[in-house]
Amino acid sequence: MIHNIPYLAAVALAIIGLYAVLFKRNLIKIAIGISILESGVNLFLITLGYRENAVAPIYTNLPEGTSIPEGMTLPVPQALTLTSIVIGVAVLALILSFAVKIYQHYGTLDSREVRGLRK
Amino acid sequence: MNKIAILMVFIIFSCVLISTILTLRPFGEPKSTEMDDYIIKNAQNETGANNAVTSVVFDYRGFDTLGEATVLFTAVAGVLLVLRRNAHE
Amino acid sequence: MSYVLLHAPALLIAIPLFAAFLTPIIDRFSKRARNIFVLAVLIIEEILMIIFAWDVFTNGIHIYTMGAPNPTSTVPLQSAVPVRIVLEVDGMSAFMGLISTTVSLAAGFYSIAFVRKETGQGRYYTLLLLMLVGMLGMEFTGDMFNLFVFFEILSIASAALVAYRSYYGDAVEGAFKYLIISSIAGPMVLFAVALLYGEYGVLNIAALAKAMNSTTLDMIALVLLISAFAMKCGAVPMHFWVPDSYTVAPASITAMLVVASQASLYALFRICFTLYGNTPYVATSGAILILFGLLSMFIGVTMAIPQKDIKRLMSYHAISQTGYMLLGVGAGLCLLGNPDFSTYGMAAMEGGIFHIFNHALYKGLLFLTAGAIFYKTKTRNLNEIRGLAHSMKFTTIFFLIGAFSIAGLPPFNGFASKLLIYESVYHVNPILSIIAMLVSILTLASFMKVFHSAFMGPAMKDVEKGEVPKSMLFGMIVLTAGIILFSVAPGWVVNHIVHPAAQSLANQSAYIQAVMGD
Amino acid sequence: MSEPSKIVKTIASIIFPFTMVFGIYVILHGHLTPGGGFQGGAIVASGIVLLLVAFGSAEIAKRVKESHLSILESAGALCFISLAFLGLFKTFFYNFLAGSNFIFGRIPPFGSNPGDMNTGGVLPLMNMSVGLKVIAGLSAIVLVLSLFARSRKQKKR
Repeated sequence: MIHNIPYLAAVALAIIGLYAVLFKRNLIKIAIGISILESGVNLFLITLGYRENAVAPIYTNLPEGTSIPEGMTLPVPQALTLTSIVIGVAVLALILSFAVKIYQHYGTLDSREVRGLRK
Repeated sequence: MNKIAILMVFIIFSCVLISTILTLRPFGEPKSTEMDDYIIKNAQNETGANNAVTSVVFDYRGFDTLGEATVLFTAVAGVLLVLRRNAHE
Repeated sequence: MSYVLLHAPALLIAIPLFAAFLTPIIDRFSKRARNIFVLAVLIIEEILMIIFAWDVFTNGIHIYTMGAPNPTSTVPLQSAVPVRIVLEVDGMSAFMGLISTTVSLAAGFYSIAFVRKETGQGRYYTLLLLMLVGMLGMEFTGDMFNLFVFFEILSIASAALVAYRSYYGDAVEGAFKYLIISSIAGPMVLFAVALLYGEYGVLNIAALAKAMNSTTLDMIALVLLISAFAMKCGAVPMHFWVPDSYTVAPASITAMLVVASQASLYALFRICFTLYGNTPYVATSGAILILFGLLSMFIGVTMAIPQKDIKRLMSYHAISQTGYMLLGVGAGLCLLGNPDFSTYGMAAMEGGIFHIFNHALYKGLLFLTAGAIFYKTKTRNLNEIRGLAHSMKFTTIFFLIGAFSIAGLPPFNGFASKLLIYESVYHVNPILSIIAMLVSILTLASFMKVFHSAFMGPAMKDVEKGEVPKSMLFGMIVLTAGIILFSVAPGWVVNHIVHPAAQSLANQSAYIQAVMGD
Repeated sequence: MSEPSKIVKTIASIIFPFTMVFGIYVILHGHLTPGGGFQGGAIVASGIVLLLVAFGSAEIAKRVKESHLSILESAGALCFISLAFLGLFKTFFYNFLAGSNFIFGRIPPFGSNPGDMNTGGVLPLMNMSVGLKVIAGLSAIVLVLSLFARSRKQKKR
């Protein structure tokens, strides 16, 4: 069980994020929830790429005696995580700009009071 | 009623996510690493870069990075569109 | 020509992307040049797509490996699995690409007049092109993570465009809902991709499908993928965002959103048929799709009947029509590998897949006519609109064609695809077929109500006479021409376009073989 | 909101050049050391955000227009996709500079080496264009959001 703690952390983050998205009423808190959900998934992705006692897959000044490729962590999950982090930033920026605009129109960030669609 | 449905969805998804970590392989011991090993071994002579991660980002999976740059471009265009100043009001 | 065809999968995605990056710069110099540029790009896309799709339908799967010395060398010499991103265009992908480019072309023409008075048009056209990029990327890619990236491009571009008229509060609200749904679906897809990567160490769909050995983790990934994509295509338990965001978007964007939902539908089918094609979950996921389909059909149409807002009504019908596609293709999925498949399973899939194209055409057309009504009357409330047939003759005709087609009246293309679904689904369970017919009748009733209240009666007083501008009419003509073409020769279309698509979706081994060899 | 104090402004203007240099270093050495276009671009953009916080968005908006940033971003994206198009004589995204002995065209010796700037083929060029794009894009987002919040506050008054 102890060896699965990094996965546990990632999944816990994802569940916390999901909770915030589903149950919080404040639009900014929903945005925070989505950000946490994404961090959880990103953490999960990067933990999949770790090899025990391995170094980063970079040849510049590589420590002597590193076995190639067993002594290096997997490069692909790191690239994927970079991509998904940037996507997360983009989504977050757009959500926040929507929230700002909604606040301008309705004067509130409470999703129960934002009901222009259900007149 | 609605709240109970949301709670059910939340509980189901939490259970699904937790059940993954119980069945997943141990941390730090990847199962099949053929693609990554190929990249580590060949990144230097195929792309000429010392950093295998950069060679994945811009060469082996360069199309993903183009997509990622596009996502950022889209978000900037979206933010500037939504918050444009002289949208007639 | 063969050079272009060889590189067509990459070019079809890269050309609109390049154009999207260039549009803000052209916009600074001349608005007119920008419009011409965008339309030219959309027309080039359409022509290239038709040529390319024809090649795919006749010659089979196209493979394109990004960045390899040779487009067809998917697997490097010292490796047993694909390392680079592979675009894989089979009949189904080409079919969906044809839909996306056609509707984008119509929406592009329509937009010229429709958004003429708004600000921020440069970014509007940029995002329109980016939506096309996202759809084509989702449809052509053969890589799970790449699918996720294009899925996010599509979601972000659509959400920003739904909020285009940001001076209305409800537009931003609908866009917010849409974006929240996509940003829950996105991490779910990513989590599933991560699970698959952790299990098999590859991201290519064909390589994953070959290595798939049906563990618990695969099942969890399947559950996450199905729920995420069903959420994004507007199937019923997760449909609540559809009416909200379809209603508030500009009409041309709503037509695009219909196709965007269908891109998610394509991803759903691709995952069920190709990625999980030889696992024991096939029949179960087929049953789930049928269930989603039935619920969507029935709840969509019952919610549509009491609506007063014309676009809201049409969006509920969009949910209901999505149900037909899920029903048809789900029935095919249920029977996959069965001896019955070749008799009526294939017919069910052809019906479902044909319905995708028909739905894109007539629902797009209906949303564009709703936009034309809004353009003239400045309202979407059916109680206030009346007597438009007096001044808007062409729009009336287009609306009638769309309404007859969606209701499945005999000469129109909607009938052809619905008949295929009725006949074949009847063999699975007669009740399915009866419900499908009932929904069709309710749809007809609902649209007759709309026609009667919006186009009949005395003319409205405070509405200027005359038809909508030419570019809007031309956008509608593009879609009407498609409907008429499909209505005149449904047999030819089914044999030459729909059948190759259904065949390639059902044929998992050919998809795997194209990438992995032997 | 009151004006930030002189200490904040002074420290920000001292730190800003260092942030820029560090960010540009991360961008340029993306193919040799950890980092790359996105990471370096984010560092430089955070430097710009620091200025925005210290001097206020109105002061910055006088010097940098969001439309200029938008053009800069388009230019970065166009450079990136053009580099991908240039490989089209073989395939889209083909690394045509690697091993050509032209600029950035050298191949490093296999295994551990001290690192050579002149390697990596199109990778350093792509890093630079993506870096440009990310700097412009992130700054534009923050600038527009802060300007919008500011204009709202003035309207209320």
